Amino acid sequence: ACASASAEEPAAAAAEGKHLTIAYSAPNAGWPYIAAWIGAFEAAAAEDPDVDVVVLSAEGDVAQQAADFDTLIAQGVDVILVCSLDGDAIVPSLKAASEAGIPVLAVSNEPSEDGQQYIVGYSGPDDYVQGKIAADLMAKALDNKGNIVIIEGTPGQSTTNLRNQGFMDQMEEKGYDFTILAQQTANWDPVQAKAVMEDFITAYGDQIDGVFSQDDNTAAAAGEVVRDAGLKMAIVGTGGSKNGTQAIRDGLIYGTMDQSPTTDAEQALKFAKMIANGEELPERRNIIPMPEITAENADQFPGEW
Amino acid sequence: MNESNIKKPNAVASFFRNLSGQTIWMVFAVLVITISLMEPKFISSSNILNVLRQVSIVGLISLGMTVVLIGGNFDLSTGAILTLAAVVSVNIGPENGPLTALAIIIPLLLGVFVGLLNGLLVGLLKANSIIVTVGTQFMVAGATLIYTGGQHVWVWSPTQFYEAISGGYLMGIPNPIFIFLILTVITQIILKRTSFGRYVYALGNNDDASRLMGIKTNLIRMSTYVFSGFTAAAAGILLASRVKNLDPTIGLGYEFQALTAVVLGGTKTSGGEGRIYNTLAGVLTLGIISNSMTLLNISYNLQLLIRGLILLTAVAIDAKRNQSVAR
Amino acid sequence: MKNIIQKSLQSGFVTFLKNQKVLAILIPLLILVSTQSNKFWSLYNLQGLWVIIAMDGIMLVGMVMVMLTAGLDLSIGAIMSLAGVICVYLMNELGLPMWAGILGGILVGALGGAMNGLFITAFKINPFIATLGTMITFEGLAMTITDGYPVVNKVLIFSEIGRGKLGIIPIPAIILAMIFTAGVIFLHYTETGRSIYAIGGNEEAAHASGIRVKRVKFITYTICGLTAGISGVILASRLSTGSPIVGSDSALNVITAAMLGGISMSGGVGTLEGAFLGVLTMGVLSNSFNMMNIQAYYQQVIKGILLLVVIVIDRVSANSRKKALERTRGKNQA
Amino acid sequence: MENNGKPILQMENINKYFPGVHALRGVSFTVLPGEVHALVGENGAGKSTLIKILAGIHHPDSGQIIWNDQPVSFQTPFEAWNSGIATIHQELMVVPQLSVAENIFLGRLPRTSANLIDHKEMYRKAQDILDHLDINLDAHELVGNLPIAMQQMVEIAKALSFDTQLIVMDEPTSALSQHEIDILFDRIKRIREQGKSVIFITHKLDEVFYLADRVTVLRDGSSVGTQDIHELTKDKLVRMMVDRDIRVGTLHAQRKPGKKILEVQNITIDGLFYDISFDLHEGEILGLAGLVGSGRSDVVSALFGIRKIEEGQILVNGKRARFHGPQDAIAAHIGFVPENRKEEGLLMRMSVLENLVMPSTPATSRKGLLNSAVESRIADEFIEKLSIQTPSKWQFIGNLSGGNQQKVILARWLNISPKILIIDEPTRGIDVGARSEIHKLLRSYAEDGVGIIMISSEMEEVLSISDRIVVLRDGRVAASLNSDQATQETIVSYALGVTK
Ligand SMILES: Nc1ncnc2c1ncn2[C@@H]1O[C@H](COP(=O)(O)OP(=O)(O)OP(=O)(O)O)[C@@H](O)[C@H]1O
Ligand SMILES: Nc1ncnc2c1ncn2[C@@H]1O[C@H](COP(=O)(O)OP(=O)(O)OP(=O)(O)O)[C@@H](O)[C@H]1O
Ligand SMILES: [Mg+2]
Ligand SMILES: [Mg+2]
Repeated sequence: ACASASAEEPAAAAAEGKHLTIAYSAPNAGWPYIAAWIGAFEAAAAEDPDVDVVVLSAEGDVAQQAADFDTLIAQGVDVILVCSLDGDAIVPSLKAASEAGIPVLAVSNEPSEDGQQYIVGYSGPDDYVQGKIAADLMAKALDNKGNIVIIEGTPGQSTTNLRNQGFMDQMEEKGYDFTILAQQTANWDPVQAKAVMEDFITAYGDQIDGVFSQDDNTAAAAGEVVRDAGLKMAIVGTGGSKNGTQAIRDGLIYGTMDQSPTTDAEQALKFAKMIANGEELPERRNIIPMPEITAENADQFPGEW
Repeated sequence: MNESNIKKPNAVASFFRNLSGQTIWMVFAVLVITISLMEPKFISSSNILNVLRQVSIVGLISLGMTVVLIGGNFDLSTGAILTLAAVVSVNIGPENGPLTALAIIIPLLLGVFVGLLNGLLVGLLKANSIIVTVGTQFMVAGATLIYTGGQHVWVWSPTQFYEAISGGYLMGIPNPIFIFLILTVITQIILKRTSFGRYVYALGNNDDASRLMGIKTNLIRMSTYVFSGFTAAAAGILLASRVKNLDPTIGLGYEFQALTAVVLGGTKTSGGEGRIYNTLAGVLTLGIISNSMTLLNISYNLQLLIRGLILLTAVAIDAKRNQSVAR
Repeated sequence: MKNIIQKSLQSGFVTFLKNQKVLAILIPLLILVSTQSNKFWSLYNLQGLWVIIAMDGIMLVGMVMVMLTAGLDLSIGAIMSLAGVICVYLMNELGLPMWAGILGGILVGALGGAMNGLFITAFKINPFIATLGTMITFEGLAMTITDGYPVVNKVLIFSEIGRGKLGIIPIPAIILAMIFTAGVIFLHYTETGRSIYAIGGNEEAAHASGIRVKRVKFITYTICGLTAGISGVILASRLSTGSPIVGSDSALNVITAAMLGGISMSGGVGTLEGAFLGVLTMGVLSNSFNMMNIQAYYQQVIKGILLLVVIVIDRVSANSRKKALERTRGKNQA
Repeated sequence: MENNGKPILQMENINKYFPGVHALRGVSFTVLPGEVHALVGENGAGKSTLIKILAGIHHPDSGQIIWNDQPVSFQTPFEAWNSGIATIHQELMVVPQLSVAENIFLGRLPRTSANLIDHKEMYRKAQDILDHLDINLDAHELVGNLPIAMQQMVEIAKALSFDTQLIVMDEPTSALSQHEIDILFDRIKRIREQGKSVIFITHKLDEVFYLADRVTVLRDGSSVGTQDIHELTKDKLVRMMVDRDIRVGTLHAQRKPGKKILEVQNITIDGLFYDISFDLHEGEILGLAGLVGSGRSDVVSALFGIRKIEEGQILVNGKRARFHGPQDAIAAHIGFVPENRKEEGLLMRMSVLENLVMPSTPATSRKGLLNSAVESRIADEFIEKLSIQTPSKWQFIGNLSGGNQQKVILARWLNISPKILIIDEPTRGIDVGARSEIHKLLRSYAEDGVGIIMISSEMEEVLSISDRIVVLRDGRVAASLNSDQATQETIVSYALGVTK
């Protein structure tokens, strides 16, 4: 009885155009991108007196994110924005929300196919596309062929899996002649990235032409190792963070692609309000623009996180 | 094997005999030989230096962890201390001389302070050290996040000195290795050659008996935590200097790596027993495992399996060899 | 059977509550959250809360037994993910019936636990390091089986285990109640259960008194793995996914909860009932933080402080109890 | 004694090696039905090792055990108990966290028909056993809350509650007071009457002559021989044990006690002891007598700064002493040998040397650095002087026999050049040879001017070496006697509070 009562509330609230409570289920508020995202989100929401926001962080724990969802459903918020830790594991939670009548907009990280039926749509960057863009950048830098090593994020995470897949698929589709010499994890940790890069250099030396590092921090870290070893490699990162764009300007890495948490968060908030007011989203998948960044245009991208 | 771990006088000769009696050094030697056969690049001098540099951060934490463990306690807050120290160090912005000094001194003081807090709580309350240090870990990690707002911190143009902490060389050897090895030797001297070190062992053996012999057990216990806080903070500075751009959760989990190395080195979790040189071997063993896996490009999944099995084998051998010793 | 439990609960209930220092957090917390959030007591929230508590609570049963022998199991998180992966894998990739998948997952958990027990008893490896080793190994196994990708469940009814309800009670909570009851009976009313306390209290004495220490320890680790397996299957059902990377914090969470609830790391001290209050408190804590919309960073700091507060309360009262116990002489003359 | 000739137990040619120690060298011995068989020998002779083999804790490296005509080899204590051999070990083997009843029935708790433990039955039966033994204890009490003596009685109750043919007791009386010892001996005699056998290990020769039918003597891991008690005298037995002459007798002061070094004035800790006063002079041995639990240990713990006194004062050398902890007492040259060696004395996994020099570390070290040359010399000197038997000064102290451990602890305090030495139960569990050495040692240090306070539960010990005796009862001074006034009867009557 309780569940249905709370489910009816938001509809009523929306109809009167009154106060909205928009919730964000974050994977881990300690991750810089997410932290920046939350900052931008809260700032944007603060400008609108009719919007309250609730932010819950799952602290990197899949089970906690499911619990967070239950909490949000119990609170009877109007819209849930979710950046899922795991695109598969989130599906039951999406289902529960949809059964409770709370609309969910996936942001920053997309749920798997099974989950699509329970969400209103998606807004944010696209990890898979980022992998593709990275392959394109690499191809540009290496003239379509060369030996490559990959420094992955945490194994098993969908971000890692998608960026890998995007890179490989693009390589195939565009017929880039890359040879993957080795692929190892750095768990998103620049310290580990340095160790991995050092070991790659020990193992392959100047055979390596390019490095695909799955985020900017590890890319920059790898860049420093390459520089210190007196070698030259084309390093491609992901994310367009302050550190990444600076590394491009410093000549440490070749390129990355922008992923702005502000754009991401503001678009998410805008869509959330639209959803609450019963409006249609422009597209089902609303990918934010992710322009390539290289030395040529790095000055236009100071980085936000 | 059943003699005490005190260093006997006239040690140089017995040093190597001593080492050969330590399981972890044997495991280490076997691994080194096996890996060298599989991948000759492994024993190149540059790779050796790489490994040493890579382990120096975890190695530093392990030193403090060993001392705390010998005293009969745990310190699970070191990962959080390391993170706090690294973040604060970078955030101070060591871009000129005085700032560089601050970026080194303040994090160390913070580490010492958290260590003091740990020591006070564990000692005065006689509370279980695991739960206490998990408590301080939460507090320190949370405080670090609040301090940074969850954002990256970085320093674009640190002074040469700051860069050199982890990037420089002394006589062709990277500085972090020097820092780590010197602190290892100092820790060894503290543990084996000073009365403080002896009291730490006594404490871990039998708290009550130690007190009855006039040892100020609370003070000693607190000092072990201060030392651990110090080494964790030192590791944080090393890390900060190595990447200069960090996210505020970067070091969480390092405490488990260090703990693994320490226990792999034969230090008893029940206290009273342990040797710093074996911790060194534990640190190196973990270091060469991940180094060689990368060199051989073994997939991460398989790495985990192999690492787990090596760990289990090593401790199983150690346990078997120790079995004749009375409880 | 019911009778026994009822009586033992009644007789010691008041003393039991008096001994639970963690209530000093739980009760104020409940009052606070009741005044701050009208949703906390909503059925929906309570249901969600109990599901979370159930998964840690089930593992707690095994962990408490291990901890009572002065042991420790760091591998339960890895066992959880391995069991979940295997369970979903059996059903979806091999097309086995649901019961086989569930049984498979639980068995894998028990097997993992047995492996821990073997290393700890036969090879005499310190439990801390042994389970650290198996933890890494199990993680590697789960990753190898799935190649790092989650295995998705397609068997619809399977989700009911984790998400279904019997009346208004979530099924995981019912499973918890059954396992918890079994655990309490086991610890109080069986020879092996009492032996667990004896071993933790004085292993040498237990051995010399003819208790088969190795056997009992082996059993506790196997049970611990089993409970982790059950939790893993429930989580897999709840997420409809066998993910190789869940549960990384489980061991520390459950151990912390057990200690909050009065289980001593050095063995022999504490009860399952008390430990359960620890899990309850941890669950209510994060739930009510969320209900009160406290920022994640501050949540961590508050959690840390509260942990320390419990320790302080516990020590202060333990000290006064010890003094009272000690100073009995001369009182009858005076 | 009816000797039907057919032994129930034969241990033949047992050999046992520990690292660096050949603990048993081909020991053989037999136990007949219905006999009390005493096993005696110096510390480290191998008595405990032998019975641990019988109990399934250790495994012999060679040799055979024949139990009831069957060759057996107990792999675990479980098998030994199940075969009908109950053992009380030298170290307390109780589980402090469990109740008295659970300790008594550990490993064989009474069950209901549903195969669950029957708690009610267990407590009822346990209470029965305790009452029957005249042990004034509540079966529900946690063993950890009991004084050591009571814990030992729980162990005895446990062994006696078994329906076994053989009960093995390794120094069961070392922690007991006379009342409990009487109960125990009465039991043992009854067991013998039932045709069951007892192996009894003790260092107190009176007990041997009071109880035993036959005696087997071990020396250095070998069996010296087995004799009928009637064929033995004390002197003869001692000579078998130590192979040298030992003077057992009183050791009183040769010189007049010097000036007062310690004045205890009306000290009180509420609930522990009240209004305690006495003096200690240079060169004097002051015996503190009393029943177990009379508060002797608590009084000396206050003298050593472990507990804070609430009223009264302590003067050392005429000056008021305020000890905030043992370190202050040690700084005032007071040494303290605690009664529970294992819990409060030993650093088990540290070497003999480290255990020995620990409290003098501040004195021998310079600027915090250890001086290993000096320490080595000290260790060698004391190992020699107190004839501590150890393979080397680097041996873990945990591997030494109890007597040798006690000597190391004594040496630890002798090395701080004490002015006052407090010894709580100096010879608990220590053999005649070592005991007389320790007594001589105490006396010779007293002759050098050290004031010694000694607590002992053995009347003989108190009487034989004390110059003065303070008797405590229920935390109060009941009497202060000169050694020439004191007899066993006077002390006991003061301790019990029976007026004559
Ligand atoms: N677990 C052990 N490891 C190594 N040596 C041991 C062990 N147990 C006993 N020993 C050694 O074996 C010898 C015999 O010891 P045991 O304890 O049997 O003597 P004991 O006759 O019982 O002496 P006490 O009267 O002091 O109890 C001693 O030298 C002792 O140091
Ligand atoms: N009759 C009693 N009632 C309550 N507590 C007791 C009693 N006897 C002993 N205790 C407890 O046991 C401890 C041992 O007492 P204490 O050691 O002071 O006595 P003691 O005369 O030295 O006896 P022992 O010979 O056992 O050393 C005390 O601290 C006290 O708490
Ligand atoms: Mg003995
Ligand atoms: Mg006493």
